[in-house]
Amino acid sequence: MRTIIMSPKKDFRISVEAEVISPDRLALLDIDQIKKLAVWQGNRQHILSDLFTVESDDSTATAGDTTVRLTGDFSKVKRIGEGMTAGVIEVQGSAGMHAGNNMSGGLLSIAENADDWLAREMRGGKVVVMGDAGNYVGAGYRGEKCGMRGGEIEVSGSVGAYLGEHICGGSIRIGGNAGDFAGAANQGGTIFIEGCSYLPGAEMSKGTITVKGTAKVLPSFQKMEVVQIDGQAYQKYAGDLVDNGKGELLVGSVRMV
Amino acid sequence: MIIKGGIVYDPANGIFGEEMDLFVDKGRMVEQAKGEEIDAHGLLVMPGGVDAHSHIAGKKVNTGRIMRPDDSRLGTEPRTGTCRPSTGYTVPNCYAIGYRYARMGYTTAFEAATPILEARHTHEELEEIPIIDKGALTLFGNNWQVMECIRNNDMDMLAAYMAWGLRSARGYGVKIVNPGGGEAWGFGGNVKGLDDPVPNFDVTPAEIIRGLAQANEMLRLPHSIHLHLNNLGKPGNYNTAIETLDLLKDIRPGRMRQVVHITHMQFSAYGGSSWRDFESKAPVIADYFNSHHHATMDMGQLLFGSATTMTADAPLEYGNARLTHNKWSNHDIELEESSGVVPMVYSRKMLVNAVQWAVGLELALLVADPWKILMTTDHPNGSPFVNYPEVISLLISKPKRDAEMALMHDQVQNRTSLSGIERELDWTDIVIMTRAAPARILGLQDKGHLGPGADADITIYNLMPEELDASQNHDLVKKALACAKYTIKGGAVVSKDGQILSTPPGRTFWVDAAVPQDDADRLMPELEEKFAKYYSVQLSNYAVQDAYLPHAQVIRAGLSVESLKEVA
Amino acid sequence: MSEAKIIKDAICSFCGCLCDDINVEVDEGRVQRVRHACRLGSSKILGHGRIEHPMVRKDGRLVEASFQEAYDRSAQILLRANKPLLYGWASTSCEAAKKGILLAEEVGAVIDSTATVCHGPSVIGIEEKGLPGATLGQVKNRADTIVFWGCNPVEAHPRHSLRYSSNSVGRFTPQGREGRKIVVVDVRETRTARNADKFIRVNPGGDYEVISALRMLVKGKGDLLPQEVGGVLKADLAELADMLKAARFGALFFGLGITHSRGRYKNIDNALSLVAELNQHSKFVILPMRGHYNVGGIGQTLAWSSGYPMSVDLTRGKPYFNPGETSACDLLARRDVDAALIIAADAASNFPRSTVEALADIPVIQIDPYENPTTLLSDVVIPCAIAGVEVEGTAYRMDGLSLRLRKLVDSCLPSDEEILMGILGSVHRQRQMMANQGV
Amino acid sequence: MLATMISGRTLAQGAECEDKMNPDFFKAVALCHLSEKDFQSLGLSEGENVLLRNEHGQVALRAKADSGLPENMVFLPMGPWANILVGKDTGGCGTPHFKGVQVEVTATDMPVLDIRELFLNMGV
Repeated sequence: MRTIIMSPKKDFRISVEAEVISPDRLALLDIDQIKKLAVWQGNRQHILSDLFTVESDDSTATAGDTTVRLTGDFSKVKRIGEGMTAGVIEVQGSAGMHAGNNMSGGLLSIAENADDWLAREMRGGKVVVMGDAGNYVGAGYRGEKCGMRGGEIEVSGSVGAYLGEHICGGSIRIGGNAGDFAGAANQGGTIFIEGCSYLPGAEMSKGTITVKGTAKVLPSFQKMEVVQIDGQAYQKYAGDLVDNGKGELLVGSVRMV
Repeated sequence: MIIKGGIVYDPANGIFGEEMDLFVDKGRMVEQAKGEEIDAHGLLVMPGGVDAHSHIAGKKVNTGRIMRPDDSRLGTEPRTGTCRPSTGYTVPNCYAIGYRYARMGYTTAFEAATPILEARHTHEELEEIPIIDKGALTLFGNNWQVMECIRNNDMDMLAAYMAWGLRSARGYGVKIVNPGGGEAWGFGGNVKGLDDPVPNFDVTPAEIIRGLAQANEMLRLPHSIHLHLNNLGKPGNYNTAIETLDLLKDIRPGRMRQVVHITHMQFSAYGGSSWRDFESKAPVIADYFNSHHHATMDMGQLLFGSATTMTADAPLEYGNARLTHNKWSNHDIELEESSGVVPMVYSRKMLVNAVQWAVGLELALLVADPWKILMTTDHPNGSPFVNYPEVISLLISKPKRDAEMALMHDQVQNRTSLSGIERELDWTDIVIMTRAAPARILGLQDKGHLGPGADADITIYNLMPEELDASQNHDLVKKALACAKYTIKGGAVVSKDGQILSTPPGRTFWVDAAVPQDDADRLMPELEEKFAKYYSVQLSNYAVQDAYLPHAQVIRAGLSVESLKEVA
Repeated sequence: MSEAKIIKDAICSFCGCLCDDINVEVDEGRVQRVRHACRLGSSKILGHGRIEHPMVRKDGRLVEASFQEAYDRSAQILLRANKPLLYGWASTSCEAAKKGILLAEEVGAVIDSTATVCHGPSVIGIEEKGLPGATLGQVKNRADTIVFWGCNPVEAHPRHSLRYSSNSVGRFTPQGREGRKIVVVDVRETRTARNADKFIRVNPGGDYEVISALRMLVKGKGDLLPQEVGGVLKADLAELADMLKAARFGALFFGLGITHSRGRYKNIDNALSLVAELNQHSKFVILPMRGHYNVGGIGQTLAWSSGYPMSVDLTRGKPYFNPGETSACDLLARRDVDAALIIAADAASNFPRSTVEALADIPVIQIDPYENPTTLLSDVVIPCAIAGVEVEGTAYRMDGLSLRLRKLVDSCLPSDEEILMGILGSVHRQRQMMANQGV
Repeated sequence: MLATMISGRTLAQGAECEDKMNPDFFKAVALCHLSEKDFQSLGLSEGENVLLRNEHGQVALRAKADSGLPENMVFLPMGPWANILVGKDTGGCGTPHFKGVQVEVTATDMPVLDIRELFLNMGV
């Protein structure tokens, strides 16, 4: 096992792009090589050690045997864990945009909040956020037909709009509320929202969205039977019928506005 | 400049793989010259590539970019000291188009379809494409003025209008797309065949095609009509192709060339009555071309993977969008055309796509004379142009084709003749199909060959044609063709081993055809009325201004030009 | 006395209609009369108070400076910045936009247009679904059914109706307004709504649901709908759906009423699908009502240059696009930008207050003919000649058609393009000096 | 009263929008349109002001009755006054909510700030 610990040397006003912060990119490098990796702040390219302190023993390891621990404020550091396939990233505070973007394996855990585009186009592995997350959790890039395809996302708090937009597979669990259009264009993913949402499942064709709290449901969903899950009654809907969708929307408490 | 010791293929001048030196001076090929020496000993040397049909500029290309950020993010390269940034795969930005053609050894490419009304936009983009020379074909097949002239059987006025339209559009040649269908699409319809009248205009597609072909030859334009057939993309459409070809066989060419160029023939060589019994009719089409001499074609090869379909055949695109449940852009152009854009993924596993893949190859391998068929992918409809090396490696290697077919649906064997075709094209064939023939078919006298006076557009590939078994080493061929050792454009090295060294602006060719003054005088009142009543812009704001073509190359044609080569 | 000159078929550079039939009388180097233009266009062509000379901020005050001084100061600001924003571009020519994109590449900037605060959501919607559209003349010649959704052309595009839509007369529409059905969908009864055959009032933020309901009706699934959707009675929606399906040629024009409201790009996305599906029954097109006269042109120019039509981040040398991240308001809201060049737009007036406060905290360069609130926040102010009045150039109409703007009168001020070239020149010189000094 | 605020183009705003430091722009834009019923129920008469307030800020504007508006909806010509009430959140897609903003509306004696006053004390 190898543990690499990083911490910002200062407060970043301009956001930093650091896709190199990933077990795949770091595990096989010695500490000097790690320090020399390129990161960007705006239009300035820096070496990692200009912006971050780095601690680690020098023994290289496989990505799967590597933990990257990020201490301090990483809320303005983007693309942490981009494309990671194995290993662990522990963000002890908050993480900036695009954390876990395109990851296919390993574990990304964020102790506080995650910014927009968390686990965008994720293919596998697991992402855990103890606080809130922003818009487009598990979504696809602009214009893509497919968002998250596999893996698991768990957010304890609330998330913004467009949760799991274009999700094709995998599962998402939100402990709080989800913003507008959760699970839009769902094509086979599973989304569970403990709290409330607004117009979930728009244009979904497959998959399941469960909203335990209240939800404003689109008129293009057909009301089905009431089902019992874990002792709670859910109103079941089929939709989105604008696209002949065969998705399943379960709502604990329907708001008739 | 002297290019020493290359194995030169210049079939237009009867040179088929001879070791020789080439000389360049002031951007042109000459008999003797001094200066920089490029060592090409044993390497494959040929004229710069000429792409006669590629969607590289204008409204629908840009629509493709705007609706596909998912594509633009592919192939991204940062700005360098020499290059602007590159983006995109099927819909690359302007800079990437220039650099990627140049890297591949291409030095000329023609935009395939521009409505007159939106030609200004096309030229803005063409001017932004670095390095390569360009031109744009102008759409006439659904134009109200054209249809009215044909309905009134006024060929002189039709010729006058075409000359005016080309001048207004700064266009190079006459493009016809699904004639009549674009007008019918104005109310959501289409035409079903050559004799199906165009609603409200009392002409048929057959009359439009014949009329434009005749007027094209009256004007003695450098290029023939360039035709995207009716019923394109539909099972059973090979009949429409043959009927259309027959319709034109008695037309006398105004120059020593074909009277019709059928574009992306692959999409029009289908048998069957539905997608269920869909099959190749490439052998029938090839037979026709082998026994007739008034027509040429380009392949429109389809390759597996991502594409963006874009065409003035708007009803076809609507059908594509419904079929694939994909995003759909449509753009109707008042009084002139319609068009559409739909992203597409072609898959080996889809029988229809696999048959389409085979049809393009069958056409290229079954047409005996390589001067009659150009290698294209109808970029980006069949595949982006960066995949030309893949097409060529399929054409030169039977083993490669067999290996590919082994991955496909069994039915491809039964529905196409490809597995039975032994022919492997040689370098002469390839150079003709990618250089000499496109230049001749377009009527570009200084392109596609290396004779004295020709543009010094030269490609040197890192291949030893005398030592290499191309069929067996198709991977090597593909790799070498993707990245020329040297691309020389207008006498300057623009790309070396894939690195862009300089980015001179390319020229834009357009055709100015003279017509008798009284025909032009009869035309103008009709146009003035059209602008007063129907167009949403003023006549005085319509034509492309010279400011948009700072590197224009005008080619003169028309009824009063005497210096042209006459056809006996 | 000089002879008054009439310039015919001039192009109005105010709104996205880009009317090209304006006659302008010029005498003594000034525009004296404007014919055919609407109040918006006339007001612009006749002219207002101008910024007369460049200014740079010294000791907290804007003081007069030379153009060169202004260029040098601008270049210095841009070169020092780690993440400069070049914003605006909607009211200038494509020729200026091309130089702006080059400048953005040179200094490693984010370049964004006013589209992000108007039809940006439309662009994102189009990325989801594509845009089934047409040139405006196609609508004029063919449309028998026109819907204005969340737009108010009577006030925002005053000549739209006569030239291109409701009241226009064309080949297959000889009766003009009489032969057409006009529908307005809005949250309030606008002046456009008062001239319509049918006005449908939706609840604010109710557009998405209403469009979904219409899609259901068009598909023949109306019986599943509730009696009221988004504040609209089902019977009204059913009547509307029948009208749309029965159109010979229908056109849906949409405006900021749906891009600025809850649902944002999803509203557009849904409307695009509705129109695509209507083509199963009738011919139908959809067009955004673009506001500024060349907001379309910066989008086109950026798209062919960088692959993306707005919000392009060039800080890392390769274009990156993601509205919500690389868009002007978000960069300011996150304070993820450290200098701004505002050209042909007034961000201080048109952005939310707290983002304007962020703008006030960074160095700002303004290029504009007119003084406006952005001037008050700027460190460098460079006055320019007005594109389309004093400078020729290219603009793209709301339907994507480009026209060449004419020059009507002379100006002693440089064009936007020349100013940007001046700044680029200074960027090159200062960068060379820094290189020489080994910085 | 609680209301939904919509901001947008008006003809007068458009005609003056390139001449913002001119008092005519102020006249055209520093306005709040209310339904006739709301106008009455707030006890307003021509030329009087209303104060609009929400979590983003507050702004005083001259009140104007508008028969096209439903109750509990106010319309403001787009511009710097309206934008005081608009939040910076773009919902992840770049465009702020310029329409559909919840505000509290009361009659007020507070004067309407002119354009320079509006930007006084900002930053520089």
